[in-house]
Amino acid sequence: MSLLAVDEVYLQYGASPVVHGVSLAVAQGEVVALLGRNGVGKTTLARGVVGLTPVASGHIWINGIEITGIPAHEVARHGVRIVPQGRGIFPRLSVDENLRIGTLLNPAPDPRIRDLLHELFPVLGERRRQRAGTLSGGEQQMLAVARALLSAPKLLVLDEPTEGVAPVLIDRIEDALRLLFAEMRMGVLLIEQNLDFAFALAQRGYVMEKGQIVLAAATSTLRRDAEQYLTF
Amino acid sequence: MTATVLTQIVNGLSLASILILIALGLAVIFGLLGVINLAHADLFMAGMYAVVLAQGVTGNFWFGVLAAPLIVGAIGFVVELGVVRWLRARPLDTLLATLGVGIVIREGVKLLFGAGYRQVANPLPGSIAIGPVAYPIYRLLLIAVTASILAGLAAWLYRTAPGLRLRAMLQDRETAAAYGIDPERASLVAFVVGAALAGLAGALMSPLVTVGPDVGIIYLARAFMVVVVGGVGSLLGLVGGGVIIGGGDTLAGYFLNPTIANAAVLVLAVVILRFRPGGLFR
Amino acid sequence: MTSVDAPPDAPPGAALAKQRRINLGWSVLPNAVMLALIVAFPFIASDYQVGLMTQFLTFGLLAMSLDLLGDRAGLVSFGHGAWFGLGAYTLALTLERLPGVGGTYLGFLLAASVGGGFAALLGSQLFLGRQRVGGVYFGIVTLAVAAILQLVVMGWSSFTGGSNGLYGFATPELAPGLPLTGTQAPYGLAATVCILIYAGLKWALRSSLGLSLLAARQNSLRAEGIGIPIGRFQLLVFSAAGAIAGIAGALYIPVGFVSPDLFGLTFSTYVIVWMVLGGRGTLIGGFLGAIGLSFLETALSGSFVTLWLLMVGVLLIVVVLVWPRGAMGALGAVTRAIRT
Amino acid sequence: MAQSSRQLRRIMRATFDRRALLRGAAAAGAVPLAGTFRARGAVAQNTDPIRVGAIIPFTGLETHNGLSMQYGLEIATGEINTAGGLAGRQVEVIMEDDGSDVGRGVRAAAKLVGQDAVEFLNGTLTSSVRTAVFEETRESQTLFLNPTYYEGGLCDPYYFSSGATPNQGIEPMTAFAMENLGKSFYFVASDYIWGTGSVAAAIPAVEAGGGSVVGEEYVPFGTSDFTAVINRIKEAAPDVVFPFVAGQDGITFLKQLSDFGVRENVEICADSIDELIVPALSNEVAAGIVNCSCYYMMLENDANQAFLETMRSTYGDDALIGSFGMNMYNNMKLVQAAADGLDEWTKDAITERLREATFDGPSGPLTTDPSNQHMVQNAYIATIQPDKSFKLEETIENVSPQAGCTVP
Repeated sequence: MSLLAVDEVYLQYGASPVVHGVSLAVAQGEVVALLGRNGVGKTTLARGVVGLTPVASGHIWINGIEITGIPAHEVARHGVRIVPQGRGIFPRLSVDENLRIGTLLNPAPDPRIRDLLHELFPVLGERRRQRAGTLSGGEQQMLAVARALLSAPKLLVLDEPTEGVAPVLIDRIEDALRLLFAEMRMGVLLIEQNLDFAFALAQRGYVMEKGQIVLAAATSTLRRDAEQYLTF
Repeated sequence: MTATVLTQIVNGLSLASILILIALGLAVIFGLLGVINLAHADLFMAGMYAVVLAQGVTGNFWFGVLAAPLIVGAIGFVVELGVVRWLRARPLDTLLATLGVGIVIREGVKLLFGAGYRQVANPLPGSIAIGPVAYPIYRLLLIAVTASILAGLAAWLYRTAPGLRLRAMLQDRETAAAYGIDPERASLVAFVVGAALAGLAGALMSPLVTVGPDVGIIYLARAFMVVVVGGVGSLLGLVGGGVIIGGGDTLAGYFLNPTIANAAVLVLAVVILRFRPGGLFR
Repeated sequence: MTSVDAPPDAPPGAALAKQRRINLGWSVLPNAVMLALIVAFPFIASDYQVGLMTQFLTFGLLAMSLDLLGDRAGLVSFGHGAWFGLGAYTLALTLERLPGVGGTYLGFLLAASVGGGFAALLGSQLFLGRQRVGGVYFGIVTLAVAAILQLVVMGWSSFTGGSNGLYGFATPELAPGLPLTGTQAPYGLAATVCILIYAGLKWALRSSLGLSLLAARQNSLRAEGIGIPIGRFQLLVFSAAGAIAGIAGALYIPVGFVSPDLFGLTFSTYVIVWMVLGGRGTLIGGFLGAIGLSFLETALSGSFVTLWLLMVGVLLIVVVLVWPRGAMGALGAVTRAIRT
Repeated sequence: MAQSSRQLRRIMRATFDRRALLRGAAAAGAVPLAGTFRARGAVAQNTDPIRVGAIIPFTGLETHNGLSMQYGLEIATGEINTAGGLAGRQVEVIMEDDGSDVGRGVRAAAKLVGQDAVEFLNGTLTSSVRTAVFEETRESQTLFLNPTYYEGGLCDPYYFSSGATPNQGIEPMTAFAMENLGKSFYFVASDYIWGTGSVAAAIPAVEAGGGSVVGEEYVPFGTSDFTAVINRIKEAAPDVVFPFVAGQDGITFLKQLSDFGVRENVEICADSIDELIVPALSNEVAAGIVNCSCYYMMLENDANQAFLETMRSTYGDDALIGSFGMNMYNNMKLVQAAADGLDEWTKDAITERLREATFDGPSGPLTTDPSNQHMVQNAYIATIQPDKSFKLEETIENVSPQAGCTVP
């Protein structure tokens, strides 16, 4: 049984349909990439998975429990977290308070994870009293990731974690994520346009086009075949 | 002369604390939910009638002060669930609907209690000497109580998990929801707390003014000025707004005739809004 | 800070924009019925009712101007009654000094200019700055401005008559020998002005300027992006609404007195209630709301008093919640149902 | 409900019933209005009830007076109808709410006169509404009886007032105060016609009696904080504060005077604090206030006892009535006295007889002063006791009204 199972899901943005009958799965401990050009429905699908966009038809399961149609804050209780596009940090809360949001559902985070996060993202410790909005783009991304991981998710949805991040920092984030994914063994759905980044982390992936999955394969295959779908 | 100056300072402080107290509930609901609650004045009035009711049953003013936030908070609960919730992202509609809520509360109180005035006696008559000035005990107490409520509210907002949830929800509803914060519940909590504060303010003000169904209206415009002059969404702004309006009123009231003083403070508020629409303390 | 929120079932002014396409008979019919009713009213109603109707027509015009402001500029004024008061006082003060035909026309002209000019002055401060003052803040500013004007009128009694109001000024005269006394002449004037302003507004809103206004109102961000000066649009609409409110106030003068109550929060609240219950975004909705509710109130308040206000409150909540387009929206739904 | 549907039917009927030009006819000097309709069909309509229009503030600033005025009106109407009505016709009362607002007050008057064709108006409370309605009734020559004490200045052949003029309330009060409380006065008044008019009447009264005025001050409606005023009072150190602050502001003022300890050195006298107001005051605030009024519930006379008994059995033991409510009653009873022995009701006959009407009721003897058509009546000075009861200190009998004008 997979951790996340999406079955024939249709999603709409307002009145216009965006995702048409997508099915995919993520197993525990697996990093799965979701690739595709701008506007093919990746973010809408991610929002659908975490309950922020209502599912028009189809089903979504977490660990065999159907979560279709329940509100986001209850989906969160099933261990699903999202690092949304544009990071979704709370700019007027302090860095520390942002991290505390992560522990609302997991009041006693694993001290090992906590230490690891501090080690990987020392800047968050240095600036803990600062308003999160004053951090740089990359630092905000680190904060968003750290916040999500502190809550010990079973499924982590990462929506374009490299978007707007300086190239030097992208490498650091990539290294940190690899370490954390290995340590925490959760399922990850990684939405990316940065193919190198995605291929470095994911074991397999899906390619979307016009709201549908057009290719599903292991990373090695994707490296070879994805070109035709993913040239920008 | 020093006595006069001292009196004016205490007067200004007293009026500022009263205005802050009255505007608190409005500021909480405006700041946390972005909702202009035009029923605020009538929730405030309902707090006074809660005292009338509790005092009638128990004979004790302080029971009324305890009962008012509970009763008015309960009204807020109903209003949020029944009205405000359905008008999210339609601020002007919320404004209009809460205007209706205010009318219903006011006329409801008239039906229940009659249109006549009610009396609430000063529970702490007498004065305390501050240097050369004797000042009413109850007013001094109000300054202290307002300061404590402010401190309590700040602690709740900035030091507790529910406060954190509220502030997160205020900034980004969706991400907050994705982290397990129920935005509907947080909104409900914010509205009920705002309403309860309005009720508490009414209860505490009841010995100072005339208790009648139309009493709230007098304060509505003033409370708005305090909130927007200081800056919406910040307790510091609220304090600043209260001090500016209250101090301005006391100062103008000392030098000018009351009608002109009244107009002068309103003009000041409009000018501040014109040049700093976000408020002075943001 | 301009808050743009429309009732969810239809974008503002949509009815207007669509109307051109819809078969002509259906859009003309309600207007024709209204016109016929207004013309026929003095022949079927008692003098008392015609006198009352004259006042209510002025209220209707006031509500119409508030609707214009709300629909085309996204602004709700909580002190709109003050502009009505400005118009009424302007005409009364003019007639006090210059009785007769000249004073009448000068007074009406001044009433429109004072209403429009004051709105323009205030609007230039609120809308043209770096940060526009809009949404609820505009509401609060107008609330304060009305309160200030009321204090001025009450305080400056040598000029305005103070809390007493003004009485005994000369009767306005439309032409030598045609004074606005009795009930028929004031009614005729008020009705004519209302019809002309309504027709004029309808025409103006369908012009290219009106359509750009609509575009600006519907998507202020995008409009600003393509260089539509929203602040100037809001200023224009606010000035027009102020001028119309001023004219409405001047038309109130045949009642024979003016009082500072016109600047009060209660009166301004009533204007909002008329507009909302009548139906926002239709111009005619607020107009009919003012007339209908005022008549109902006059008929019922003697016996209901408290219950009447309670009902108004409940109705306000219900309409905003479930029928944001008010009575006109309901009427529209009914006509659509009949047609299909 | 029944009443409202009746009213609706009446409106429907009136819609198709063209009447003579209202104000146009009056302006042209035609026969007075309300009478016209009746007189025309007099023979056939002789048994129709006489309609009386009442203008009462049931909402707005003066809401708290509404019920008291309704009680007085209805009790009088009941008594009149039991006694056979006016000139053989029953009385039907139509009440309108003026919302304490001038525009609505005038509309109410227009409806009562123009649509309901009432024979006379009884009511109005705030001076602004009274003045506006007076302007209307003077033009339409409608009989109008005012129940409220006020600053005076309204005189017209068709206008009568049982409300006290300044010399019937303010002057006895200042005279009593100068004799018993002290000679220096501080006036605080609402910034409108009643407040300013009352102070204007009080100042010469104080000065004529050898007293001094150390301060006068006018506050806008809706004043809720009087600390600045109270400071000035403390600095001026008067013997007596005499407030003319209307509505709830007035009560707030008294509360705050007590809070700030002003009452320790300063006496308060008033002309507007009766049994209707004291429930809004705590015992500490109320005790010791001296007030002059033309009626109190505590007056010990048979008519008053009978009246209170009727009121309590009809409206409950908590029912209260103040001087405005009592004058609504008095106005009706004066009309009854005027109609006594009259075969046929006509406005001019009644008006003529009202000029000589007398009535000895709960508030003592009332006689019309024909020069200004206000009432010669008693003024009662009373002190509020620690338990908020009123103790009668002095009765000044049969004070002639000085309305500041005479009937043309």
